[in-house]
Amino acid sequence: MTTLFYLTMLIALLAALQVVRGLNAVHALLHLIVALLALALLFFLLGAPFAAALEVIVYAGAIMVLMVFVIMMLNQGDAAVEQERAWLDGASWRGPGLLCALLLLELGYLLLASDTGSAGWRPVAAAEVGRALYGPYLLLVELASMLLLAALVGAWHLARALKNRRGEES
Amino acid sequence: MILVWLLLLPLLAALFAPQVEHWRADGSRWLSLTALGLQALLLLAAAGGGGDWWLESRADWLPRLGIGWHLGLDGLSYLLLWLTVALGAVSVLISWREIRQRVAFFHCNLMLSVAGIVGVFLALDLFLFFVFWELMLIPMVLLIAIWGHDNRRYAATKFFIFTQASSLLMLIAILGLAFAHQSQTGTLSFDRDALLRLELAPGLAYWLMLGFFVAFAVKLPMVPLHTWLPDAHTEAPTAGSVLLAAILLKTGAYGLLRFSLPLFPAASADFSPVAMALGVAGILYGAKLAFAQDDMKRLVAYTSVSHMGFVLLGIYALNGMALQGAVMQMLAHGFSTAALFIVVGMLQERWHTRDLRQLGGLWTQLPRLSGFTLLFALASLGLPGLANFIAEFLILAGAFQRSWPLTAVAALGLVGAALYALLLVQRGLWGGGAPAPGRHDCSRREWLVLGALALALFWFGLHPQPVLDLVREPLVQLLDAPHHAAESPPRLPVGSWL
Amino acid sequence: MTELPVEHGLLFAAALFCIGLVGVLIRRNLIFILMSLELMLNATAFVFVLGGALHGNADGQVMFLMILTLAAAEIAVALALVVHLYRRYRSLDADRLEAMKG
Amino acid sequence: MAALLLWIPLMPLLSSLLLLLAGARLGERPVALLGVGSVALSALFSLAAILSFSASDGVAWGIETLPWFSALGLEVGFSLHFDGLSAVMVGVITGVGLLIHLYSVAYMAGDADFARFFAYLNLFVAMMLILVLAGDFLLLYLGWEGVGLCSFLLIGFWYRQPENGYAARKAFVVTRIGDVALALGLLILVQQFGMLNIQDSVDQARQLWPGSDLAGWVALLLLGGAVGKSAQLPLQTWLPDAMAGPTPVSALIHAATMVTAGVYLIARTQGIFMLAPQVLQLVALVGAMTLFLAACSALVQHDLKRILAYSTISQIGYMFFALGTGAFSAAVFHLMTHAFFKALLFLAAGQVIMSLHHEQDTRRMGGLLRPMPFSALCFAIGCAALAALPLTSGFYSKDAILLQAYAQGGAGFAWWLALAGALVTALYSLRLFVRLFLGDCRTLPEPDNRPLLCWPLGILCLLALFGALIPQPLHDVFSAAPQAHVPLPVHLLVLAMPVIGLVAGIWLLLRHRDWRQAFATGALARWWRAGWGFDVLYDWLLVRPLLWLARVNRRDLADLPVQLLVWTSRICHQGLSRLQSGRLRHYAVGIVGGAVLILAVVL
Repeated sequence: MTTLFYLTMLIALLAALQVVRGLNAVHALLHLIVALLALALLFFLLGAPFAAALEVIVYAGAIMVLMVFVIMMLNQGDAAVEQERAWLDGASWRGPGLLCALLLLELGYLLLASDTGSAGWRPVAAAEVGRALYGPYLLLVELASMLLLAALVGAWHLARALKNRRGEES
Repeated sequence: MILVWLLLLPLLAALFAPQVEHWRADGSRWLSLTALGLQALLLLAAAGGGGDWWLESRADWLPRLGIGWHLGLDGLSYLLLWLTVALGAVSVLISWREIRQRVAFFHCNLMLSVAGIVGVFLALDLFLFFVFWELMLIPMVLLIAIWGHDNRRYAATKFFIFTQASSLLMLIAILGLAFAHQSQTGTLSFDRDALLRLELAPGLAYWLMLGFFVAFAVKLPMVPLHTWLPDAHTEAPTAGSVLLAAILLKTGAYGLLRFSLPLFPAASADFSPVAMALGVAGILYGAKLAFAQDDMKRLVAYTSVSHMGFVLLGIYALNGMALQGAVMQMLAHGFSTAALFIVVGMLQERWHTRDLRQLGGLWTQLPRLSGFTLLFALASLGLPGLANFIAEFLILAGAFQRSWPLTAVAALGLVGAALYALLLVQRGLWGGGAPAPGRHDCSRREWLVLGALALALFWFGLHPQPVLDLVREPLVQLLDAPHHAAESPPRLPVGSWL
Repeated sequence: MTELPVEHGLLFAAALFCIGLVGVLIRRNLIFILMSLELMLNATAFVFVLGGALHGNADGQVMFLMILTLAAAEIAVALALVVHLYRRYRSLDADRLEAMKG
Repeated sequence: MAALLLWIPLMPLLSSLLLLLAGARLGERPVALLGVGSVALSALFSLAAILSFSASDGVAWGIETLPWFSALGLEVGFSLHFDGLSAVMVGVITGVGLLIHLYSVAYMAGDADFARFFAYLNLFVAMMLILVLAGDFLLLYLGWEGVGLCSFLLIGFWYRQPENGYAARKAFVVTRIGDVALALGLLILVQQFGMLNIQDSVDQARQLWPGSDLAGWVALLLLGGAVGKSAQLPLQTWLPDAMAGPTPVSALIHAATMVTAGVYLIARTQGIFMLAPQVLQLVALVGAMTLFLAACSALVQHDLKRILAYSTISQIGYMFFALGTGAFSAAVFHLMTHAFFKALLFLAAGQVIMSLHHEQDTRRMGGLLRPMPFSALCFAIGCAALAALPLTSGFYSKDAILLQAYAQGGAGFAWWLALAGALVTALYSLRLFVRLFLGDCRTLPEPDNRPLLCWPLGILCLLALFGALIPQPLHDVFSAAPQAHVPLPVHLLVLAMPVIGLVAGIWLLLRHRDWRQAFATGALARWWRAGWGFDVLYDWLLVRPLLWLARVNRRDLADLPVQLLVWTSRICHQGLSRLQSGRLRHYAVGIVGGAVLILAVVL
């Protein structure tokens, strides 16, 4: 069981690296989906089936699909790949890379230093999550819905402006 | 009740100026004049009264913070209020033709500034005093910034920053005082009478006094802090510079007399040699700079630095005669410098230049205006028979008793005054080169204004008694507070010399 | 499941987060920046779920749910903006957007 | 009788105010009438006052007209005081003033600013009368400064030429330095006595100050004021330049009245000076040195009016010398006679200049004896009185000074200097007369003998000759000077000095033409002509540094710190704004860097 755990973690990390190093937008996106699925599996292994399901359905399903739509719509084609390669020369890796490695070290040191016992570990079924959602966190759910509504309106408004613009341009 | 109306009138005038301007072309000018006229009437009604304060108006404003609405009128503020009303009217009169655009807003600012000044002269609650102190500043900055001459922005911002920075120091000092009062008597209070009864530790008193002194010293241009004055004056419209020179400078001196000296008697006594030295430096430095200027208005501006140096010398000589001389000088300087600014304004109106190099030989073209300029130059020179002489003589006599070497150096200021005044006459009025001819001499309105100021100078020169009596009572009261530092003022220590 | 050491999980999440961060800092193409952003979001979500699972209560997953909605909302608006920018600047270069200069 | 006293200064004052306000509209005739009339009336009143004063056997009376102001610790009133000294001064001022007013009606006829001239002249007479009649030091100071103002206005009367303006300013500023000294003297009196009444202060000084050196200080400062106004040694450079004004002005102000104000001040405060013997000696020394210095300068001047100016300085030097040696009455006596003959000389010079079409350089004059006999006569009498030849008023007054000085102080350095001065005076007065009236005629004069010119000159001639006979009611004003016996040889020497000078002059004239030529162009003559180099000294010592300082500091160095502040804030602004590059990724890196730092700190 734990080897499976470590294996998926490794896959997720590699996929993430590919996303970052990817030149072609679509390939990077696919790698991202792979990483998300690996994460979903991890959730399942951690005993959070509800989260895993959501991850697959909402995240990998809906959001990534949206990304695909946008990338297709912008259809930059091969020119973009060359440009990416130009942008991604070795020099630009060093600065931020060093910074993030430093950050990783600090996080790692912090995490190792603190002793987190694994007492009381048990899988949490979807029902319990449901009860929590509509119990103490009812307000949170309402807020989340408000957030989604706002995002919807925002995106719609931007799109509408886009429609007029396209009308003018073409 | 009169005091409250004294404040309300200019505020109302400021409020309704746009409205009235809407109805009639020069409506706001007449509105300002009527407001000032009514104020004069109120002052007449308030004349004469015994006791500490002739009139008092007291009310609670923020009792929890110990801030009260406390106005008081006595001889000193009565005199300065008359000066404010008189010169406010003069500045409205002379801007009749000069201010063309946005007349209503101009008069609104003018009246707001007058209201601020009236408030400053009446306020007896330190917090209220600070409110009015700020109120009078903003409209004046606007006056300079909007209706000024070429680089008015620079002058307005410089004036604003100088005054604002120093008044913040004063605010700290006021708060220090209030908290000191709270620590001693448990109640927080900003009222002047309460704070008068406070015994402060010498060190603390010294610093608080310095806080007040710096704010008033910037306003009364003391030498190191005076550099805002020439710019503010040269760029201000005539009415603005009259108001600025004649009254705003006096608020600094008034502040010293009303707050700095009584609240910190011992500290002021210790500080007096330094302040007198700075005053003398002001006299000589101002005279030297006035002597070097080409721009006529800058020259006159520096003369007021020199005259206010005399006032500072007089105030910190800490004896009755010098204080009376200082108040007299405030009055005389108000008239003579305002008159000189009006003359410069008139010349600018006619030839659109203030440069002495181009303004020579005016006597041939404008004999009457040149006659007036000569008279006002002689007044600022301190010619006996005019008001400035009485003031300067009293100041020198008073200061002489405190420290005679300083007074001897200050007396050299008289020679400096002779230099710049006669230079103004020589380069402006005499000499050969005359600017473009064909300008009319004094119009009736101008003649009226200049004649009134000349008459005032002669009147207070030959009969200054009413002013001296008016001011005697408050100054004696001010001096009663324990004043003399350890040693009494040195009699003439001549023995050691010969 | 119990013997799964928590530290490794957290380390994993940290690593994932840093990779996402590198992506955001380096890439100049807006799309890639958004994708890296998604990675960072998921890393945090993972920590929440791990924490919830660790202590055995549902809060972890509730928080995960919140992050989910947040990500959805954010990506929707972000993509709309990206399309807009593309329309206007004809390119997806993040450095083109320097109108707010000094 | 007291009210009469008030009217003496008031008449000219009122007429000058009237002329100032409405002068331009009146024609020349009414202006002349008003100007001369007011001075005539004032002369009449003063004559009446003098007569009633001497009738009431010299009892001094003063009137407290109305209080000027009373501050905390100082009471001052417009009080007037009339005693023997004031009688003499008032007589001289109004008498000579009237004659000069008459003369200037003709002299200034046709000038555009006729009214303004008479306004200033009347104002001057009024201020001088106030100065002389003042019973209070502050009122005296008012007159003192007023007189200085009028001299400024009158010197710069023809204001179109800038150099006149410069001369006027120089006169006012130099006298103002003296006035500052006088003011400081008054301040000491205010500090010590709390009041400024002249008589009371002098009496108090006599009682309270016999030992202390306060009297020395006050006397020194009063001397400073007197030296400024009477153009004595340190501050004498302004008088020769003051000749830029019209000639009647030079006659009235710079010969007869204003320059004697210093002498009057010292005479008036005699009580204080007596308490300070060293200062008295200083006065004598100043007088003697000025006397000799001015006489030598007058010997080599070319400009006619400058010769008379330097001679005035020299004669006033005599008065100071007399005051210094205690011969107060002799000084005042000389003051009166000097006023007569110097006014005569100046007015005659005015007539000569006008008839030579405003030519003032004596080198281009000469041979005027035949065409202008009357001027020649006036000049002859004037020069005789100036040189103190026997039977002229100058003789009695100058010899009285020399003799009383010898009686008081013996033959000190100052006395010998005075004697030498008398010799040089005779020389330059002879030179003046010869230069003008003998020799060949270089410019053709067209004589201008209008009656208004000649009558005043005639009267002044009589006064110059018989002025010494006018009795001076001074016996009670000054403490009687001990009449020590003066040995006969000294008497003879003093009497003979002018005659010796005359003979020497004639001898030099006839025989040593080449020696005189060489001397006239020599370095010494040039140095003397420039007033012993005082002008150049002051120019380098005071004027140039001040001008340099003014030029350097025109932009007001005190403004520097403020400008510095503005400059630094601008620099910081530019630096910071470069940070905001607008690039998204830079900000992101900034955030992450910050995070890393914070974590590093937290660890």
